[in-house]
Amino acid sequence: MALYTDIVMKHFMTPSNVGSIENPSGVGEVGNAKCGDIMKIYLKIEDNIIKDVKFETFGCASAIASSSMATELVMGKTVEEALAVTNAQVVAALGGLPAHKLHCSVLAEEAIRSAIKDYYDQNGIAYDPALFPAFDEEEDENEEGVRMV
Amino acid sequence: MALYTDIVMKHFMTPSNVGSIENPSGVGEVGNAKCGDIMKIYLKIEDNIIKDVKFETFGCASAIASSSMATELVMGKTVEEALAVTNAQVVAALGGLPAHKLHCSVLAEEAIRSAIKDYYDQNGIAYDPALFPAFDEEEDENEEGVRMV
Amino acid sequence: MYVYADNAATTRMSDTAVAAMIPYMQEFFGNPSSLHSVGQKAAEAMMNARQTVAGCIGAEAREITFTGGGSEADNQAIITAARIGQRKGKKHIISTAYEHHAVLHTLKKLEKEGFEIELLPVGTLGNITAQQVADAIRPDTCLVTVMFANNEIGSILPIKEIGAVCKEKGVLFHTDAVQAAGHLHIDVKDMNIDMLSLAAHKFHGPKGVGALYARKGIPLVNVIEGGAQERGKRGGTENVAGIVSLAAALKECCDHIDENAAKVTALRDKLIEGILQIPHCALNGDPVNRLAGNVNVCFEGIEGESLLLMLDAKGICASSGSACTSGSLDPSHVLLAIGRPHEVAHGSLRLSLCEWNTEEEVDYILAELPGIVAYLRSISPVWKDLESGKKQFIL
Amino acid sequence: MYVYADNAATTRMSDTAVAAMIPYMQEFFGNPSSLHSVGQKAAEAMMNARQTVAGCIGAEAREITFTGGGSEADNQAIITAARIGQRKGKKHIISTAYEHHAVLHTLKKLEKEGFEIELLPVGTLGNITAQQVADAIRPDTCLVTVMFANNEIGSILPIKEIGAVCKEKGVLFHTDAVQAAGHLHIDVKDMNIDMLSLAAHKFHGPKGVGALYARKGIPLVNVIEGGAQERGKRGGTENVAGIVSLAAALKECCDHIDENAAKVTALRDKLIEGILQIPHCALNGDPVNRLAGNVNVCFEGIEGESLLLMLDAKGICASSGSACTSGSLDPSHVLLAIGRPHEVAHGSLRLSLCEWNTEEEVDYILAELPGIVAYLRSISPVWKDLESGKKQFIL
Ligand SMILES: Cc1ncc(COP(=O)(O)O)c(C=O)c1O
Ligand SMILES: Cc1ncc(COP(=O)(O)O)c(C=O)c1O
Repeated sequence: MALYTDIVMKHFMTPSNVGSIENPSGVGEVGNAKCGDIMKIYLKIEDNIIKDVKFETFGCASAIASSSMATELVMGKTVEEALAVTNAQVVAALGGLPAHKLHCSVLAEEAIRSAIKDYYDQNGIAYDPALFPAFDEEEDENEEGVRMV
Repeated sequence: MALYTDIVMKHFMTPSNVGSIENPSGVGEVGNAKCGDIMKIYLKIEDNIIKDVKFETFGCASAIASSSMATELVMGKTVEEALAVTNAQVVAALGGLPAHKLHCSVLAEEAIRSAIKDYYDQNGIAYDPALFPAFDEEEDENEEGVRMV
Repeated sequence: MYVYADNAATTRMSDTAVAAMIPYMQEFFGNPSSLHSVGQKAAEAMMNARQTVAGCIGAEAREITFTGGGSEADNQAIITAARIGQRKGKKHIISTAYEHHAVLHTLKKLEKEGFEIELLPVGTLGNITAQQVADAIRPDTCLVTVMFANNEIGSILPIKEIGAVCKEKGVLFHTDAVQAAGHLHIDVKDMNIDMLSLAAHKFHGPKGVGALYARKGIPLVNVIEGGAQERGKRGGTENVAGIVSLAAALKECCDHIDENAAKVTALRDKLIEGILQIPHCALNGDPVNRLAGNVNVCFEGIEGESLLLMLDAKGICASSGSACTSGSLDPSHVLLAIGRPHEVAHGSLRLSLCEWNTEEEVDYILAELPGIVAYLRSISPVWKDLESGKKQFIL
Repeated sequence: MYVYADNAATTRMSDTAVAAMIPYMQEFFGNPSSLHSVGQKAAEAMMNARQTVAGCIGAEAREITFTGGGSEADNQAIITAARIGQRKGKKHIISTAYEHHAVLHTLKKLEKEGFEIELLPVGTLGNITAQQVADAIRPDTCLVTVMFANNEIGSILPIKEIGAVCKEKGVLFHTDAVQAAGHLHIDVKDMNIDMLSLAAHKFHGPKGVGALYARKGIPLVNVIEGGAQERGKRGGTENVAGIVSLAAALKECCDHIDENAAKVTALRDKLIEGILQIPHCALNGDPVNRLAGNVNVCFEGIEGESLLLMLDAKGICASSGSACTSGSLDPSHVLLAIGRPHEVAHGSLRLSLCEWNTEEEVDYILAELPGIVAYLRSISPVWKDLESGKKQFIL
């Protein structure tokens, strides 16, 4: 496939951690249907460790693959480690995404952070609000069709 | 051949009446090398009959074929009959010429008329000068590549 | 199983089209402008091809100009009409909101130059009426350009009626017949079409070659300047093999046009009926007045690209919106034009059939598609919200 | 015997080029914009082709735009530079008097728009110097467009030197390399070329497909508006088979470029030497600085078309002036540009060889040509006047 790497296709066709969690420690939902992508992340956190993570995604192959990869990257991590996961890491782990699909990886990062914020809020854990800037859809300045790793 | 009819090609490859006549009754030369066509017609006239006719031509295949066909059309004719031969008859006899080559048939007509005028002049035969208007290169208004019959 | 159902994007070349090309690659490979026999063989082949294409659409050979594709033909037709209009101070152009980008982007360029572009709104079934065109024509209208059939939702436009309106009002009429040629009956004289574009690869011919019909007397403006090819109206050594192949492919399609339409329509209707069994989906466009091969549906709660790629994994080649727009992030302008909201337009699927598709293939699609839709819905937070009543179903 | 000696007009496709096309007709026939695997196979093939073409001329893949031929590439390059210049108030363009019509006619169009076109005069041997270009450049010069090699008389231009001048003066530099690509070494970076055009059919590829190199950062202006193909710079479904074939053909030529040049040069020189035995004829262009395959001579007292058709009857395919100008009545603008008078320019013959020509073929031409020239002279009144001293010989 010229468009997507084999890793992207694998995570799209057979994604990890699909589904939802009953009584989650935190839930994050980002994106909107009008733009064609919505991601929802469920976290189960015990002793500051992400014991389980699930996702539901409405979106293209790279959105689903990014969700899947992001859940793999945070599974078993501490909350702080999970907060440090960036979209660039998601893209790198996927072996690259086409430029016009990079926003999917951003969405995945945002969904994780959003779920952690929800966990903090639910549990009255104090945090620096600067950690969670309002998520704006990032304008993608790259030229169409360019693949970034 | 898409460009020329079989008749044109035959008269080009094996033209009739090529050459010159010693002591001709009349000679006509029209065209100019700058435009890429010169035709010279030699007539042998006896008792007002064209007993022999020869041509020399510098020019393209349709110029050579038009010369050849024009000489065939006037051979054995009376001078008046020869004067009545038109470029349209030459074109028709050739089975058509491409539009941008029609001027070759005009040149052939003119060469014959010019040779007859020379015969009249040489022999002090009176004629209506209106019969021999100054020959101008005719502007060809037809669209390129159209074949007229 | 492997099912190619993306014939509106492009078609597989027919054996006829391939066989037509081959002799012009290594045998009669001459330049048609060359006077020697190898060149004149090529010139002759082009002349015959021109005659064939003209015959297929009721035109004369001299009215056909070969181009590098459907887009180029669209560009040239529109630029030509604009330049003619401009000279007379007429700078109003009428078109529709759901034309192909080859038309819309050319119009956009003219708009920047000061032309006024009026895009007729499209009904929810994807139709345009001749009355709309008649109402829009003004004294300064220099062109009406309305497609013959829409590439995404398959709507067939009332071209003959629009042609009559344009003729009566003395306005040039161009139609983008890229999806129609070889599939619908076309008679440019009877339909009063002044200019018409077509592309070989939509009827089993090669890519990269098209044709522009322009009624005798319309002075075409060059899109490509160069040598005296195509009566000086399109510079560049002619794609002889492609042109001969275009003609052969078009003729073959036109020779079987009714029989193909009947066969493909039956497949299409079976496919539509089967797909509409899936809950919360809807057909886009008119169920009756549509291209024989066109199926276009929206599924609520899922996104088209995922659907497409999962179908591809099952060997089914389909499309979501026009192939040309698939690189874009916006949903199809055609679906938006017929009033589909963004969320639903994202979940569109186009299956476009040809006469080579079979009933077994349709059955296979119908066997695979519902499961894929159900799976994608099962992992979709949007679908969950719809099912739980948190959001309202649109379809 | 049959001898094709019109390779400057177009070439016979190589087996490699044909073999490269075939899989994209009926197997990987998808639209490269389609996301399914049949489409992506095509997209992948195009990506590889782009890489290959880039590699052949020292460019990057993203700097290559595929077009519908050499003329389209020339048009696009020139229009692009003109639009860039226009925005800065720069409307002076430098070119040469003997460019191809794809360039000259595009410049003529710009002239009508108010651009000032300066055509550098060509020396009697058909050469242009970098100094001429340097002297012509002004503060308002927006483009220098000078061909890499001339299609009629085979002159090879000092492109690297001209590139250096343009770079120093900060002026965009385009070169029409349609006759050079695959035949001469090209390195766009080393030669400071900003834009370069090429066409597949001049190096054993198919007709109707070309490429435009444009240095990264040059915002191409569309000649054809449409979909997002070619980064939005050239609308229209891509001619995948043609593009893949172009790349394969170019690579094959470039892989054997020196060996082909050596072989063809030897044939050319033998042919020239033999022809020059005929009295009152002369070589057009530079005997040394010329394309390996190009032979162009003028014969006094005869006309080129007749010569051509008589050669054709003997199985020898040749040309008189450019193939593109052969429909015209005027003699070649190239021959006039190097100072040949009309009468002599009408009597020109171009024989253009490729690596598939043989010494036997050259011998055959040399055996047939003198007799034909003598015959045509024997029936030419002009020749008679020259021989009799009524007119002066020019050659
Ligand atoms: C020097 C030169 N430039 C441009 C062209 C135009 O190329 P095409 O005919 O492929 O458009 C040609 C050949 O025809 C040529 O020889
Ligand atoms: C309706 C319509 N118009 C124009 C085009 C453009 O044709 P091409 O891609 O051959 O340039 C297409 C297809 O791509 C089309 O479907």
